[in-house]
Amino acid sequence: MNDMVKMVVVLTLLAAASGFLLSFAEQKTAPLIEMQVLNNEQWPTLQTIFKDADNLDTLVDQRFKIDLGDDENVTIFPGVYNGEPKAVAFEAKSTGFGGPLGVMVAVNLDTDEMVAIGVTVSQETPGFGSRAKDEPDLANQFKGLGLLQSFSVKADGGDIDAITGATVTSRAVCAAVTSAGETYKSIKPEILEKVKAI
Amino acid sequence: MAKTLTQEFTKGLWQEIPPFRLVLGLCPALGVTTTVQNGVGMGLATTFVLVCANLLVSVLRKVIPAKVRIACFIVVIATFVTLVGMLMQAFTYPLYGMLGIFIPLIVVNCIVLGRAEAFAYKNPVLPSIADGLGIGLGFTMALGALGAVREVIGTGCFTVPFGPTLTILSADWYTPFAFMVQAPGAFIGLGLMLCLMNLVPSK
Amino acid sequence: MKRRSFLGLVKPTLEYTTLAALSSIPLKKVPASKTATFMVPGTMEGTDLLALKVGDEVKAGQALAPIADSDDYAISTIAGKVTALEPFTDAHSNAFIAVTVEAADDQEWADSLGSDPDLAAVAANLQNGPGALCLKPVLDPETNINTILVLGMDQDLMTTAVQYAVKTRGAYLAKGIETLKKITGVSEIILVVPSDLTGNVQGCKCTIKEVGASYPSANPKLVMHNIVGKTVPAGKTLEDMGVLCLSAEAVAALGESCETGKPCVNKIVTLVAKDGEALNVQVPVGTPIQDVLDVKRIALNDGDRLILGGPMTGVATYSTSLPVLPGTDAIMVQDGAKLPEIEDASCVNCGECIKVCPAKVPVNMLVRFLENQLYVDAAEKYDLLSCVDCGFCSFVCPARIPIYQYIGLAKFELSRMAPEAE
Amino acid sequence: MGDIIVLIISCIFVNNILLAQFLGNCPFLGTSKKLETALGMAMAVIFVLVMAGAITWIVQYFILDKFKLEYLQTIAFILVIASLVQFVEMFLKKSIPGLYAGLGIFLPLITTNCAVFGVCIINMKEGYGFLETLVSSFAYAAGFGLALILFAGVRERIILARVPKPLQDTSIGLITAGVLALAFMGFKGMV
Amino acid sequence: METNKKFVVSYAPHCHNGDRISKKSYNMMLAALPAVFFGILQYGVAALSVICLCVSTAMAWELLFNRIMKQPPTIGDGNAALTGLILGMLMPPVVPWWVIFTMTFVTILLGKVVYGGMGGNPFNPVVLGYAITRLSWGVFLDVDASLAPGYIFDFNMANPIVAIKSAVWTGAGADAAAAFPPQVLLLGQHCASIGTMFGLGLIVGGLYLIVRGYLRWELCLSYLAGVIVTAALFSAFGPEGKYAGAAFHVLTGFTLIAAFFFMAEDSSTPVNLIPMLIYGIGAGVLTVLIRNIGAYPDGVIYAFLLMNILNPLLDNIRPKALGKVVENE
Repeated sequence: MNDMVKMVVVLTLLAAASGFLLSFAEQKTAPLIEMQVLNNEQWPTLQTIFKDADNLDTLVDQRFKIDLGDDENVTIFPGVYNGEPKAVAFEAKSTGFGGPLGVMVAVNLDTDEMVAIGVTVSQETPGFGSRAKDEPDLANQFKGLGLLQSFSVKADGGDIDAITGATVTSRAVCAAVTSAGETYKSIKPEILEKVKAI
Repeated sequence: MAKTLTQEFTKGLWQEIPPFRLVLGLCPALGVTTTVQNGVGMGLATTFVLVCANLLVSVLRKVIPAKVRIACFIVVIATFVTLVGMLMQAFTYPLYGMLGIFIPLIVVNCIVLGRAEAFAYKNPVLPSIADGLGIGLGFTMALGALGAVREVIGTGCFTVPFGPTLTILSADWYTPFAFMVQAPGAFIGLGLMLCLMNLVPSK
Repeated sequence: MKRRSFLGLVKPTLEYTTLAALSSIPLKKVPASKTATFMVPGTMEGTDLLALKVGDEVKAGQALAPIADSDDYAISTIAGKVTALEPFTDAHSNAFIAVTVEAADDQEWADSLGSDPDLAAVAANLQNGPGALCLKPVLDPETNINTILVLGMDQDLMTTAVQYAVKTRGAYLAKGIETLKKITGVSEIILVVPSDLTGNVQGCKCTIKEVGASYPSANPKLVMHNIVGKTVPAGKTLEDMGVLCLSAEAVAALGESCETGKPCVNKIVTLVAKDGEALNVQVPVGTPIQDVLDVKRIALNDGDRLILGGPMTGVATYSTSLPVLPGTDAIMVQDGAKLPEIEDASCVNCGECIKVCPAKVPVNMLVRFLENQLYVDAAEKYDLLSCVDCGFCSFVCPARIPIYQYIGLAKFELSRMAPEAE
Repeated sequence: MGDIIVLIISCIFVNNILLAQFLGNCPFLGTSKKLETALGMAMAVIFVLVMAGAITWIVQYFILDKFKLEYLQTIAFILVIASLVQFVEMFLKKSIPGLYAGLGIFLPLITTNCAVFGVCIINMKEGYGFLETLVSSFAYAAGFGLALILFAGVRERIILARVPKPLQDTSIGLITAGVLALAFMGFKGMV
Repeated sequence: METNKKFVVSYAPHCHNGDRISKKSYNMMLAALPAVFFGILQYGVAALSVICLCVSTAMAWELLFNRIMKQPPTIGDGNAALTGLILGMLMPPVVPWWVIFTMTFVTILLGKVVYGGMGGNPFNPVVLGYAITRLSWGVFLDVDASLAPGYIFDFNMANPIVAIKSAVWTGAGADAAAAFPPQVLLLGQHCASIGTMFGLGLIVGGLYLIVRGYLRWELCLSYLAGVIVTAALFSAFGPEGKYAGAAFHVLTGFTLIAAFFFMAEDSSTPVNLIPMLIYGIGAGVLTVLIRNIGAYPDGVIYAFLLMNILNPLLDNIRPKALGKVVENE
């Protein structure tokens, strides 16, 4: 019986200590991690797609979140052109060849046309799918197209030229942009409201 | 029988170097060694967990009842794995991104649990740390070596851990043998390295 | 020998040599030799007192039993004086005592058999006669023999000795079968002969069946399976099923012995020369092989091969002074320059052996296990014991693996292991 | 329904847990020398993984997410799996001794089988619903079992071949596993 | 019992049908000649040098490994040369020398040597070596890319199997296949690798092998049947005009060389009837599946690797041996 008590006590104490340690660590690292994510995943892309924006240096700080329901939310980065918050960028995800693939879509709030897109996270096969991130051919095709439609590669009957040898990745990008359009449609009023504050 | 601290430390670097001599920890060895940096990073993360877990298990070895020791080990290991995951996210985020699921998977790495059970639970603190450090660094070396072979042959480049990527084999005359950085290349590369290690005597 | 045919689409076959094809071959009689040697099972080690000594006088037809209190003996086919007693080990590691008898001028016969012998007398006198008539299982109360299978067909290629006996000694065969029925009390006797000899055995009062002409359909286990319709379980013998298998030549010898009252000692042997030309000779059991070879003036050189038995299952031997044994159906010599070589290659999995194996043994897998000395696994999983020892797999193997030798070794090792396990 | 089938094919073949994601290699090499052990391990993994998938899903969505404890995922999951294995072992021993005789020796190995833990994490990462989690757990485990059994078949034969000494055992096992991974790449793009 | 002569004492049987491994190798090379000759005629001296380099380097590597492992040379059995020749047949007319060097090295090392030489290999060495090389240096093994500089023919210069792949995605596979009628494919009036251009030559060679018994008809026919039936099902029940028909699939890509030459590799193929049929049909089905819905233009290589893996399990399906005791447990 004594053994039993000891076992329970030791395990409980260990688990409690572990819980405390981890919650402490979590509190300390959470803000650091958020900044890391921003800096590593979204910032490089934001830099390219908003390279002409006035607020390039401050747009990360100007970001805001919009609730999508179901505990999901999306972070919106506003881009200011000529003093006006004309465009916003946000990220949409889909699945590519080797895992998740994120696409940052910048959209003009007046015309609903895409300003630019850029691939954020990609674990695609080196040399094939990863070209989606490095080579601008695919992303450039979206420039100026209206966001509120669905996209697909030519092989599937759409208008987008796939990257040679990386059809799956190209499709994933199309899917991500299409889903970005759907998100955009549902949250546009909120975005407009929020950007007014800037 | 009693070994010096140095012996406890150095045995992990050659005689019992995982995964070559101790065939354990194959998953990370296969999964993350597409570059040297990934291999070394994974190895260091494992070393951190190994040393901390060995330390704590050794300190608590008289308190932990034998019947629930495995559960206790797992709690200890899982705590440090979570911790190392958080630290890596906070400070070396790109590396964390590359290693992905393999960081939480350190918790089921047989090397860590194996050392806790086979060594730390039976030995005093200092030898346990030496053992953990030795095995961990040996694992790091092995992963780094495998990463180097795969990266150099497969891409022609060499990523200095936490440093720049150097081009070893120039694209002018070398077309990378991309097979090596793909999944099958991992298995075959490790298999052939294991064969080479078998040709070298362990002592 | 038959080469691989151009058409490899169909399963390769080997045809038995039949007498029909060789009808012109006359039977040559080998004169009685000066010395004869008889093999008695047993070892001389640890036996100080041999019941037989050098210098003992023996009569023709007398039992030679060198070890006292033993059932093992051989029947001397000549009268004379024992000149040597030597240990001998055969290719299957069985120990024998070789008893050499020098012929006396006067060939006196022991009075042993009589015209109306009983089972014990026949068993005692004919087991070393031509064809080795072994009736021990009938005497053994533990085996319940209910069928006797008389094989009127040679089991190996190029051999026609048994067929010759069936063809020329049909009357003795009929008499032998009748005697067998009487002395053993077994009513079910099946005589198996090739199709061209069915006419020669019409006088036999038993079931007569035809055997196919392609090798190895005369193998006893295959005869049981294909002709009698009973399958011998793997690892069991015909005796375990209550079937006694006898050579037709032995049964004919029994018939002759009953007629003459003294044991028949003359064996028919097919002699195959280097060029493949064959002839049947009649020779007393125990005669040195050299005497038989002299009939055709066959000269052997270094590196040649001397085989007791046929080309598929015969045993290569090293000396021409060895005797003709009761079971020696053929003596074959091969030119050393033309021997097919054996290689230490690993199985290439071509499947030729699978095509030809009459017992459907997965030879391709079996040989891998045997090569790794995993005999128990080989027997349990890969049907080692189903093998009927025909040697066909080795004959067709393009990698030239000595499969038949592997199998023989494996069976030997297993039989050695079995008592240890108990 | 179509999605489910795609998910199954993806988990078994295209993203095979062993050959494409490198998880569970220690038991893969350890229990593949004989076909019978491979079968036992495959069954044990399927059995445990489906249960672990379901329970970790519940733990994730009803405990961790609810109380904002996502950072305890690793520790929670491994404890769930370890105690599940213990529980299954005791339950089988008492209630279904026949099954226990077959799976018993493999159950303790499963705690440190990273395929089990990995699949649970992947399920959460992909954000699968409960049904999808069940299907994906089963399919991943089936993929593990399939690869293991196929590999064991090949390996039984390799053991009999004249493999050069330094390559024997694990080394040739890894090389052969590499060819398996290569072959499974043939399924790429099928979903 | 003495004799002064020394006879050869060996185990039975004392005769042999004279067959040997090298005979099969040389017969297979003979059977490959029509297709190879035609390829060299079409593509010229470049193709000849590719073939020669493949054969010679394969033999050289084998010899080198024999030396390293201190074994007697095994190139005499012709298997290395045959492996090299078949690899050469899969090559486009122009391939850099170092690709061939590496490819034959990988083929001999991973295909044969690590498994202890011929017979031990669970995978078809040619298929394995080609798959690894294709994965790394696919562009050098691509017929279209290889033909682009310097070759001009008066027929359709696209590699059919590649041309149809992109057409299938747009739903026009059948139309694309119509550009390559069977007679064109049979008579080598299309672009393909050196040894797979001349369909008729491969068929003639294959029939020779079947007649000689060096290739099991069960394997060959079941494979072709698998391809034909699957392709026919796809074109019949798939979207209208999306998938090419059976004849196209049989006569393009590596189908024919696989049916007649890959299948004749013994070590990786089954030996019993039912396993042979399953093996062939399985490989055929997978071939067309990968071509029609997979990521690669030609599925033959992966289909064979996958079936090689299945082979040891298939081989357990076998007829009951004589007198085998079935335990009732």
